[in-house]
Amino acid sequence: MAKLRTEHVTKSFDGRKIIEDISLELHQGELVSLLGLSGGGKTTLFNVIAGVSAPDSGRVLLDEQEITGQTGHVSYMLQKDLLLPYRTIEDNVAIPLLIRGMKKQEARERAREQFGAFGLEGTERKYPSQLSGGMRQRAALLRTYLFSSDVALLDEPFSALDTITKSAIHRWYLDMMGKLKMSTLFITHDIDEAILLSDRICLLTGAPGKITEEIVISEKRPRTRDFNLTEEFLDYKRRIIEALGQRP
Amino acid sequence: MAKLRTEHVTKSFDGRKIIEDISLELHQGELVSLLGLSGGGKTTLFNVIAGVSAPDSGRVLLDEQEITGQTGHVSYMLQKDLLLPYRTIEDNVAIPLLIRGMKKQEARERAREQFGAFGLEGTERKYPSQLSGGMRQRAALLRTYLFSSDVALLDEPFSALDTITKSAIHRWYLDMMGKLKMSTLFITHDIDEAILLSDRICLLTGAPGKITEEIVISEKRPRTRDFNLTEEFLDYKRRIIEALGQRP
Amino acid sequence: NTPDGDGGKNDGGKGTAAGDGEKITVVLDWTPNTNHTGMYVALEKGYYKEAGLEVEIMQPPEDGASALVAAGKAEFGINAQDTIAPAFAMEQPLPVTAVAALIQHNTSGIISRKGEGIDHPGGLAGKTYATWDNPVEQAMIENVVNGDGGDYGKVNLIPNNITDEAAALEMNQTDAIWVFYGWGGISAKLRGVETDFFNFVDYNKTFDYYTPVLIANNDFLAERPEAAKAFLAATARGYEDAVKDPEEAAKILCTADPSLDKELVSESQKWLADQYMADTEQWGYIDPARWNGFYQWLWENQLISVEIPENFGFSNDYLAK
Amino acid sequence: MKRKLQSITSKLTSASGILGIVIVWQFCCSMGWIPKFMLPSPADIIKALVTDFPALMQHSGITLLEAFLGLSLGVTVGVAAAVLMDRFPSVYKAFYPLLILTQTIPTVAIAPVLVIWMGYGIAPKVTAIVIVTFFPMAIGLLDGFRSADQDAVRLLSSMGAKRKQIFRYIKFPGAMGQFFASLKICASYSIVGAVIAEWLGGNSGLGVYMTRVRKSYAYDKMFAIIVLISVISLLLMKGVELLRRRCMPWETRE
Amino acid sequence: MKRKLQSITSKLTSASGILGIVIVWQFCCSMGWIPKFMLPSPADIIKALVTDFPALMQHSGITLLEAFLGLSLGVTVGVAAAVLMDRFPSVYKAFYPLLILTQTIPTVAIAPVLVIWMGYGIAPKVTAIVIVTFFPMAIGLLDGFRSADQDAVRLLSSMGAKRKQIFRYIKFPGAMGQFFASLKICASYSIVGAVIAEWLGGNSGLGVYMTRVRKSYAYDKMFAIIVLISVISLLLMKGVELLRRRCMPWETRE
Ligand SMILES: Nc1ncnc2c1ncn2[C@@H]1O[C@H](COP(=O)(O)OP(=O)(O)OP(=O)(O)O)[C@@H](O)[C@H]1O
Ligand SMILES: Nc1ncnc2c1ncn2[C@@H]1O[C@H](COP(=O)(O)OP(=O)(O)OP(=O)(O)O)[C@@H](O)[C@H]1O
Ligand SMILES: O=C([O-])O
Ligand SMILES: [Mg+2]
Ligand SMILES: [Mg+2]
Repeated sequence: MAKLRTEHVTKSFDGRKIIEDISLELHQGELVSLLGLSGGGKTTLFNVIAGVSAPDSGRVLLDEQEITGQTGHVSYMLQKDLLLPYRTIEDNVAIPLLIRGMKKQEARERAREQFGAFGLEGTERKYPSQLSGGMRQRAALLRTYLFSSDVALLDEPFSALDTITKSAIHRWYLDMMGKLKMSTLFITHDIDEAILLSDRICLLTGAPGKITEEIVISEKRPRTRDFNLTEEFLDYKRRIIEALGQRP
Repeated sequence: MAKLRTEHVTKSFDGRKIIEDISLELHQGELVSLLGLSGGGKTTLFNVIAGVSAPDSGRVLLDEQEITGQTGHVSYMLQKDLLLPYRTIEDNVAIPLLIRGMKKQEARERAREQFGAFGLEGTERKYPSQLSGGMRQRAALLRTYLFSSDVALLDEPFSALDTITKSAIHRWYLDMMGKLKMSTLFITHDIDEAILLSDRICLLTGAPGKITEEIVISEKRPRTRDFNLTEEFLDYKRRIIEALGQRP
Repeated sequence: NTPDGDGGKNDGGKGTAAGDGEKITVVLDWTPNTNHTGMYVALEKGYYKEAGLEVEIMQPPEDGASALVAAGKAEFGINAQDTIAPAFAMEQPLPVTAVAALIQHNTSGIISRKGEGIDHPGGLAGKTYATWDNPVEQAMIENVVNGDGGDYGKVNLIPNNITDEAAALEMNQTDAIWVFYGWGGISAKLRGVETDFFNFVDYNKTFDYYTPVLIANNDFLAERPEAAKAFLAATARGYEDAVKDPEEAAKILCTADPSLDKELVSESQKWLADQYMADTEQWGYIDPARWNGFYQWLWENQLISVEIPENFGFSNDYLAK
Repeated sequence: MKRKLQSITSKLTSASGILGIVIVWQFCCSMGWIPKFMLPSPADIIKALVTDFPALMQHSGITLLEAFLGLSLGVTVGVAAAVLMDRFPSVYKAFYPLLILTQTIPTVAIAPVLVIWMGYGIAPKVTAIVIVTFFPMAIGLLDGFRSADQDAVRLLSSMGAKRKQIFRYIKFPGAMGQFFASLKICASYSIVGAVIAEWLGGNSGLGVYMTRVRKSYAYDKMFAIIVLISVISLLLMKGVELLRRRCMPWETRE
Repeated sequence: MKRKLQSITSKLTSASGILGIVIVWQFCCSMGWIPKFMLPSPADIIKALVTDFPALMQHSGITLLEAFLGLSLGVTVGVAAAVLMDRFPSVYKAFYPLLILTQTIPTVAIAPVLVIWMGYGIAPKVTAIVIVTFFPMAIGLLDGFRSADQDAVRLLSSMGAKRKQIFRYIKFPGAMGQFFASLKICASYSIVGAVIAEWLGGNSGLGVYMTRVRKSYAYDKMFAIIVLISVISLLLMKGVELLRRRCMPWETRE
């Protein structure tokens, strides 16, 4: 039984099909990456899954229950950070807790506990305009984490982070996923990152975009830095680059 | 003679020093990358160089003329795309031409000629909200390109691009730099990208941030994909990761 | 504690036990002035209270008191026979009745700069007159001008929004303007502006209509005739006192409204002392012949669209005998 | 077909608020609960509108002219004030208090003074309208200018944009929403302002006519004038809305 | 030291506009170019302010009370209207035209009708102020709500935020700038509105007193009242500004 499933999802803008017939499965505890060219329709698909945009046709199912067009079921970190300029960082990241009805003080405290893990110590009382790009991205990730649904959609969550910060956050994220038995679907342009983190990688290519290939990464986790240098890793990478480079 | 030079630049926010004593040189035709941890002060330094933010102390010189606090001398692509929501993409990217006094029609035409090279065909009349994240980033780059000063500051210009699009743009950019004898200072978190593109890589580390290491990449350009796999490349990479990972 | 125009509110201090007396509200036709003195005297000297009434005097909205009185928001109001005519000349007239004349004769007329030939109506021809754009007003001017051998067609009419007649004349804003002599005329004199003046009544007896008059709400009159009578009786006492002692009356008015020019009030009061009751013994009496005569004239000159029946719109029944 | 039905339903909803009130009002009047001098019935008002039509049209002309002149001038002055105050901090400092001051003075109070200064023609009326309209425009626009995205301003100035260009590319388009919101308010104030100004006196115009019918206790005619004023204002505001749609295409895109 | 000097210079600039006008005005009056009944001199006005102080204070009380009640109610009604119209599209459709309509009706024209309905006392005055203040508030706020960042709305709704929460976390704080801009306008309108409403009659209040002194040719006193009204409005608006700073700390940070 799939945790999350899309069935034949199609979506157009201004009469032009952006994605077509996307059927995808995400199992319990799995981390699946979505790779594809810029402008290929990855964000569009996420919007449909999160329920903030309605598909032209097709369905989205969570635990085999239809949730097409419904919001509030999955954690969603958008490509833009969308921190609210008039709230401090702690109040920004506490929003999902407040939405779930938690008291303001308690929500703030819960949020504050996590600032360390995200390398955001000291920014609790700052406003978003006072943070660096990577710090904002981490704040947005922390906000998504606090929503704590057991399915997460992450749209390029680590793109503004340096290698060091990124691998720290990777470790923390995989750890947390394991503990909380979460499933994650995520978009990245960093192929290394995708191979390092994913159970499976889906390639979204063509116009309109379709899932043209699915690559299972069998190496078990946690994958060390040395995995990067193995022939196996380079094979995956070559295969992906080739597939992405092919115009349909 | 350096094309661009900073001398002992220091900048604080709210009484906290963010960068300290940054002295940096960029020579004619050179591409220099700035690598550092997220929140380390890279964007802050760029703002000082571009003249949109005044340093606490230190100077910025272009062709040995002081330009500290002056704007309009260098092309600057900010980390946020900052496309104006009320202008179509063509009108957004044409802004630097309009600022230089070009007629509206001519500016539009000049801008349109470049849409192909940036993979933005068909988006001329769209509004920014109708573009994908990577497309917006490319539009912002195109806008920076059209400003066509011979010194460019690029703040994470390719972070939202997939590998394929990214290498196409890399090729195009190096080509153009050569033709126009441009010099570029750029910020990235992608170490591979930095090694592939740079003449030199400066590491900005510590708090407050200082230039703690400078690595010259001697391999001549254009560097093929195979360079990625050489022992030399991996050496550079290891060295950088190590330097970044060290807390001062 | 001094009584003043803002009395209602400050009355508490004067010991009018609230709920004691019957509440009566009077809406003026203008800011407090010497036409109203009798009511302020009655208020100050406690005549109303003696009559078991709790009276409050109100300044009116710009367009006057009649609608308010008709709507029952005030028991009494002040208006004039000419301006209220359209309210009577309707299929459903406003439910109000004139119950007392505050001044016996029409003391209004035309004031102008001295020596410009407007000391008689005919002199208006070729001159500028500031009009309220009121058909009755204009018909009266036409009547007296033409009757005096002038040509009304040659009077140059300009809109009137003048509050300071003397200044307007001095500044040549207009050559002539309508005033109540007892206020506007006296004011000009006191300020040393040399003027000519003529009275309408001197050129046409029909124009000796009643202005100003106290009007009352019809339902109030029907339901509480005793209160109406008590009010008019107390008011009459006030006016009688003002006739007898203008100096004291002037002082009472000035205390009621401290913004008034004391000298003007004093002079006006002295002049009006002879006018309040003039040739009648009974304060407030309305002569049916004069009342009907003026309305007849309006009807004949097509100044109203519905004829006002004889003896309609006024009553002497509530006056003290 | 379905779409057409929807659009009709939508229009009915729009009309329902006003229609509901009119029906209740007519009912109360017909039942004799409200005497005519308190509030004439909608039917009476419509009758007055029809019979009085020629007079109303004649008086509308001058009022519309005044409103148009006053609005144009008021908006121009308001925009100019906002632009200058945004451009020169010292102008802002010196004139902002003055701007606020003009608004704290009851227009109707100084209106008679205007007549004394300017006479009975169109000038004092236009001036009064300018006074009531320029303030919402200046304040609204200034607010719009000041809320410009500072990062975008920084970007453009990094390109060497002059103040004028930053104004043109960022501040002005960014404040357009505010501009039209203010223009809507000003349009409605201009008509109301013209009518009130005409109470100062004059020979024609809806305000003059209104005073006249009020003094003759013709309440049905008075309300007919009010209805006419409302209709004119509504049309003007509708016009502003259409203009806004045309000038801000990016707003309707999404 | 240098800072103090700067602050003094800055204050002088602020005052310069008004001061300049006052000086020119006084000069023209002293030279006898402007007769007193056209415009009393600043000195006369100040004298009147001083001598008339007790009366002014007494009349201010009731006017302030009316303004306060009217403003509170008007703002409440305006906010409620904006919130409801933003929340329920059908309410928007049914009431937006009505809202616009109320604004196209000259308040001063229906004010007398208000007195006829509600009698003397504070009710018709408060109602008139409510009518003039709720419109700028409702329109301004609605505009603020509607310009909320749709992407942020989408994000929060992806978290399952209810409309109420989207309102609370995005629309409301996002519209606060607009709210305070409107509140500033409303604050000034409430005082002016109270004075005009008092012309409907009554026996105390600055409007009643103003009518009285105007009709007794006391122009210096009349202008003293106007000055007092301006001062009160300015103080109110200053208060709104302070409140805005307190409520929107992120604005002053950068
Ligand atoms: N306007 C500001 N007010 C206060 N602090 C600021 C402001 N701008 C930046 N900072 C602080 O300065 C530090 C450096 O920020 P900067 O944006 O230069 O980092 P960066 O190196 O560009 O990071 P990233 O790689 O994440 O973009 C951060 O700690 C940030 O919080
Ligand atoms: N609101 C919209 N209106 C019109 N077109 C849109 C809209 N949103 C997205 N598009 C178009 O849909 C296509 C796919 O966009 P999408 O954002 O899904 O791409 P993406 O795969 O996420 O790209 P990136 O990697 O650059 O973020 C693009 O061509 C874009 O122009
Ligand atoms: O009766 C008057 O026309 O003043
Ligand atoms: Mg995307
Ligand atoms: Mg940065």
